Amino acid sequence: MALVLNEEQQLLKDSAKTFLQECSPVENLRKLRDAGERWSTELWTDMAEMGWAGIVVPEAYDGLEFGYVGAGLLVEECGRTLANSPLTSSALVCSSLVSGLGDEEQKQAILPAVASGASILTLAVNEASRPALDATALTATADGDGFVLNGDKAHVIDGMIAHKLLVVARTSGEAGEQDGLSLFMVDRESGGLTFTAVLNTDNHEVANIRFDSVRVGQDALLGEAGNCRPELERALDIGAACAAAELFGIAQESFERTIQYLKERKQFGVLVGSFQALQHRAALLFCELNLCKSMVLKALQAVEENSADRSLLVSAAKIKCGNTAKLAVNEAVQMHGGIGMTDEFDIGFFMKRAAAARQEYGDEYYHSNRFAQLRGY
Amino acid sequence: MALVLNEEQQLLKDSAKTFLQECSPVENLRKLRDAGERWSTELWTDMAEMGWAGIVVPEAYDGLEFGYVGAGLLVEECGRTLANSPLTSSALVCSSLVSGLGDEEQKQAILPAVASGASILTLAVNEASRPALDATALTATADGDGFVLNGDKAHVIDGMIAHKLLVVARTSGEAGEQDGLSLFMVDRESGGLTFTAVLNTDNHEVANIRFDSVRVGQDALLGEAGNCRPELERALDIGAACAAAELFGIAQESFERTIQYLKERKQFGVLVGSFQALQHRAALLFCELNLCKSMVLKALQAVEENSADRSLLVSAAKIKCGNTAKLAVNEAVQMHGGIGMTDEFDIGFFMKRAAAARQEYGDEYYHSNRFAQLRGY
Amino acid sequence: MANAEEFRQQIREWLQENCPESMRLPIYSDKDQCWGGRNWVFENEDQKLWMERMAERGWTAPEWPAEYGGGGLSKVEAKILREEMARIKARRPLESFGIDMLGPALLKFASEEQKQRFIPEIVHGKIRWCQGYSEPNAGSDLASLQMRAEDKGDHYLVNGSKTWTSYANKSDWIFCLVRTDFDVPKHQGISFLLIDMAHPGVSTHPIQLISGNSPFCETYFDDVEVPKAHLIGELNKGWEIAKYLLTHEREMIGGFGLLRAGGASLGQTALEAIGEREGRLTDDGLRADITAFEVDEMGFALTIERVIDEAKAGQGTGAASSMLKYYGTELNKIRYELQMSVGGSDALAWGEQDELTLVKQWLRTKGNSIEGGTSEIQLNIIAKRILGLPS
Amino acid sequence: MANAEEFRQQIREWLQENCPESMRLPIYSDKDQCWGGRNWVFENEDQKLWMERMAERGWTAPEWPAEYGGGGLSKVEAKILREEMARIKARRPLESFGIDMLGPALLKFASEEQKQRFIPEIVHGKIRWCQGYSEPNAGSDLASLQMRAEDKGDHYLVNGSKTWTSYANKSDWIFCLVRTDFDVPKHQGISFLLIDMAHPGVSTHPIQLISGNSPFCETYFDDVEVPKAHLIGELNKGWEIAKYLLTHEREMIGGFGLLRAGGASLGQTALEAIGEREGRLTDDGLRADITAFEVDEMGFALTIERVIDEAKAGQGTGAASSMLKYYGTELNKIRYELQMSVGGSDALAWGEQDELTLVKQWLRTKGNSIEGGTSEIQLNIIAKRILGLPS
Repeated sequence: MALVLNEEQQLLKDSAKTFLQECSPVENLRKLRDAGERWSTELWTDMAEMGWAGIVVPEAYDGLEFGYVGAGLLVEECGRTLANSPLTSSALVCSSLVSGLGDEEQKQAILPAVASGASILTLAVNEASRPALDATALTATADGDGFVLNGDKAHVIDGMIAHKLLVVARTSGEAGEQDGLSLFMVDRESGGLTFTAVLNTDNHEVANIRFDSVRVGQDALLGEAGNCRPELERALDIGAACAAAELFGIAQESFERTIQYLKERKQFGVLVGSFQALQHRAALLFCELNLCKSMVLKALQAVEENSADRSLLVSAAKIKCGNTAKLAVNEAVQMHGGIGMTDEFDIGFFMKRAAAARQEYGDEYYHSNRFAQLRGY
Repeated sequence: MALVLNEEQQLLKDSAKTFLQECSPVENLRKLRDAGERWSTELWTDMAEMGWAGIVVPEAYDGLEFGYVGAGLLVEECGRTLANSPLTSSALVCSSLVSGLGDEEQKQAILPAVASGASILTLAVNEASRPALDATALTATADGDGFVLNGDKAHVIDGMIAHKLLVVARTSGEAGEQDGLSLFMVDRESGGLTFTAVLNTDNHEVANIRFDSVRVGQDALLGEAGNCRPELERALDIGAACAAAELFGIAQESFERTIQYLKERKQFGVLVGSFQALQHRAALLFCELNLCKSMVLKALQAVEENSADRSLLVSAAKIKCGNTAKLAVNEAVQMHGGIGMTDEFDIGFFMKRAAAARQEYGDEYYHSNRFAQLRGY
Repeated sequence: MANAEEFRQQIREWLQENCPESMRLPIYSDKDQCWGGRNWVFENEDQKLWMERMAERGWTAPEWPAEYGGGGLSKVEAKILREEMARIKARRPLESFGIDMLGPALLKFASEEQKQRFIPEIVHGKIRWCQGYSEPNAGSDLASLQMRAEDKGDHYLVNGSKTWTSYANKSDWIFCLVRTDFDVPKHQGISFLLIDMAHPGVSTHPIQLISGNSPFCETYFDDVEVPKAHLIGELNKGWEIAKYLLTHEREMIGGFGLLRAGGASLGQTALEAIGEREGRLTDDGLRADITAFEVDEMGFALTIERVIDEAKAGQGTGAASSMLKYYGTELNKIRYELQMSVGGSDALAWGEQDELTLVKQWLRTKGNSIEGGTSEIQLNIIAKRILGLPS
Repeated sequence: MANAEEFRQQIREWLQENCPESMRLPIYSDKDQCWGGRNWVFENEDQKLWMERMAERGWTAPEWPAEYGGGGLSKVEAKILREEMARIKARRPLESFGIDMLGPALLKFASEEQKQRFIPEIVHGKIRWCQGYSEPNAGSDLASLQMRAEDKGDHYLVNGSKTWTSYANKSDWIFCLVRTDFDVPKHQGISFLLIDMAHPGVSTHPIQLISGNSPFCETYFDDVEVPKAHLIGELNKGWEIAKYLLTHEREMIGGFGLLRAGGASLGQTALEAIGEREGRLTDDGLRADITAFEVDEMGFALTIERVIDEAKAGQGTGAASSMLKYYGTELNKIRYELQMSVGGSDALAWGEQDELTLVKQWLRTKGNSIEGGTSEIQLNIIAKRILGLPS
């Protein structure tokens, strides 16, 4: 695939940008926060109406089947305006799991509701502060015609608003072993579930979830027992590629706002943007953003094609976009000076969301290690 | 100890500077190289006459007993003019080993000759491209009233000019084990030794040495068999601290020459030094050099006092000075522009010597790993 | 140094007796730090006791002359006191811009009468001071300040506003730079004035930071009458005092992260949080980055030590302040970036209103390289004044 | 793309038949690269054969029009040719500044007669070209050049000197920027001239580099008479051609490291040199640094790919050249720093006179960010022209 957007993708990106800047500018995040709210159901409804919730869902299940490159463009634009929605968690990560692992009945039951935005799903996978699939300790024990789940999940993205959880559970083996993981769909109203909300710095709320003898039927199992790993890894790569796209959006927006500020702000009688030391730092950041752009697009294409080097490309994109977003928001605050440190000014919101998005689906250290392993060293 | 030089140390440093700038300016290195020579015996004779060869040797063995802080200052000044001599290898590293491990008879036999500069010693320890004491494979097998040595040593500093080698050999255990290392003094004329010279980028010559059933007497053993490790590690720390001091000298000199150039050179009608981007890079380097200064002094004091955190402080100094010298010579060439790339201009010599000194006694990666281990992580 | 050892022993015993156990615990929230002043409400009896006991001996300002209530200690003695306090992890008895900033300037520039009046109140935490330097829209270009003080015979009439005034809403007095002459080059018409914030016409408005705290304010002055006796130093020579104070402030901010560092190394913390394999931190990249940081941290601590030792030995170059400010604040930002990485997803939690969570501290460090002269300004100073590079 | 696949198959077969085995081995020394020209002595028969076979098809310059001897391939076809050559590790048949630099400028700015005369000689490696831009004491400030060409009716009389003329001592012709008008702003009085170095009055003097090689010369012009037919483009409009050419040169230098990269990854090389523990490179820090490099390397390669694809799709911003030059050369320097670290003490060996040891290559990379416009100049261009930051 050529590393350019086709016409439809470009159109989608442009319309998403227009929509988000109008309907979900950064000041909406401020309003939500000041009101003690975490997300906007209205926004999600609007997104769903435009088909975003079903952008990768097959047409047979009422989706747009537009593909992951287009989906990534939406997430990138959400990064620019810091719009919070379950787009990545439900519409992209979870829908891919249901598409990939579910049987026809399950797909019919779930996917149209996901594609319409009516049903929000999320993946409950992490159990500690950093991802480690092998370390999964939550167990699903066969019991009669179903399973009983026991254990804990942590940092579940959108865990407080999801209607259903896709839960990674151990059906065999011990924590630390690679094999034995299965995926279950659990309704949030099931008995034995306890949700604890954690408010993060980016005004997103994640959930720590306790599973205390949670009973599910046989039909809750997606795919064969012990066999979810390939699809799960693909879904996590989708999540990481989308997080990279979001970070790229955050980095671009922080950068552009900073450049604008440098062109307007005077100090010592001259425009701050005329200082060569700042110019060179801005130019370096421009180069890094150019690399991000290529890497995000390539990673999304790899996800779409499910190519052999998918994980390598996704890790590379997540690393580069994480590091670049970190640099961009740090430079943004530093170059804005005192005003950049005030809550009144928006740039701090980008710094906060970047910190969270860097952690989501594995931080730069996690992916660097994976990158080296995939390269065989 | 306060982190300042005392009056005698300052005097020594000043006189060393004057001497080296007069008798061994950088152009001498060029002359040696162009003549196919590696070092100057005249310079060594002069150094020895000033007592440098015996600067850490006890007075009882005709040394100055001036200490390692003073010794480090000499090495630092040698770094500034790129003066090549066996000062570190023979007068500092090896003399400390003989002082620390030798019995009275051995000390009487060796130290005065080392202190006078007449006898040059060197340590043959590495067997591969990076230091790894445990990996020592060269064996010394007891045989009659002596030992027989078999194996290879690589990258022996001053190995082509040393009269005697201090050889780290395995008297028990297997390559890879921590215990079982002993130290032998071997005359360069001994039968079974083959020397291969390797000319390095810095115009220093190192030796690869083959030991083919080299027979030595019982009196060649320094200290008890299998028991040389603490003194050996101390000697290697002395070497690393001195390499740090030399790198600090190289970094300072490269930096000062560059600053001078920036003040004189015009481009686009203005002085190059007025470009803010270069100013900030120069200022950052100035800060790094300030850290180097503190760390080298502290490391030398730790060597002198043999304090508990000696190795930690030495590793820190070697890392910081290695990285700073790398940055300083790179910035020097870059800021000089095209002229900096020409052989005709001296700055390239600093880049070459810095590369070698960074490798000597362990590079930044080696010491970073050691630093983390010593800190327990 | 037999005397020093004796002195250390005395200090140790005195601290053992006089420092309440609860004053040896880590700082959890802002309230755990005692700032004193007219309106201070002590968190508990121990906090009050600890401050008063230390102030009585002058040890809230150990090196200040005893005649003004200070401890009268030598540099060596003061260092011993610091070390012994660190040893038992004693909290600082009194946080104070009066001690850290204003006091040194008063000792150098104020009249005898002014010293007698203002310094003992600082030592005893009676008056809480804040600093009025920056102004809205002036940013780093301090000398372009516009707040004016007009000579009205027996008093100055002050009008204008200051921004980034730390804790102005909780302070009793403010020390200010004001313009007293508009007809000369900007550095030359500035004076240094002390203003009682209880005066009519002074008002404050807190600025909320991205870290959720509001340590800074905007402070407004509307026809405030200030007695002439509150001018420090000569009229129109305030810039000299400002420079002197900025140097002090820079060193303080630069060294700040370091002072708080004490205790477990970052590597140790990471090991506990992340785990090990054969004694090594499992995450290779993090291990390497932490090592690089710890080496710099050590080098920076040693450099502070060396600068102090050189000053003692009369070898000070006076060039250190910008370097320490720049390097110390950048290093502190790196420390918190690494701590965030060590914490992983856990580190993102915002916490309760007053809770000093890691993420808030991390966000707060971003201001280190802006306040007290930006990193860019420090690098300019090094390049121009120390290295002598051309304009 | 059935045609493309067919084309690929044809290429593959042709290369299989026509590329000698020895021309598929890595480059060990300078002589292994064929530069052509009047004085070229082929290293061996294979080298000659390979160059001639490729030149005959125009594939030394695949995308140039067939009417001037070029390959006449489309971008897609040329890419396939490159890929197939890379697949069998075929050496480039002809290294040539004529192809990489002059040719594109001739195609754009030269008269039909000039194209007919000069381009086929380039394609066939008959004439070796060098570049005369920089002058002593002008450094990066290219437009301040002083070499003059005076109008003498039927010819120009050229006097002056050039520096950093790559391989001038081995070249047949030089393309030069010369000043033809001294009375206008410096960018406006410059012309672009071709000069036969066999002319009386041209002399060269090699400059030895820190890497031991002498790829550059100083070149002197002493009353050299140059026919007016050798002026390219309009008189006094040479700066436009120079800019066009510099852009080309930047992209070439920026991508250079990458082109040579192919084959084993740095991490793989390190693993073999240093060893592993549980499948991981034993040196943690090196592993982390190599990973960071490989990520950047991948990102840079993808960016070149994207820039090409965008250009094909007509989306090119034209802003890429400075970015690629800057990033590519800095990346190449990092690559060699890491290779030196991987090599350890072994990497320090200087080697024989003509031996292309690692340390010499490493030293040579330091010039990458100086030649063809320094990194600082590229950053200036990005900041001012692309980002629009003020002067």
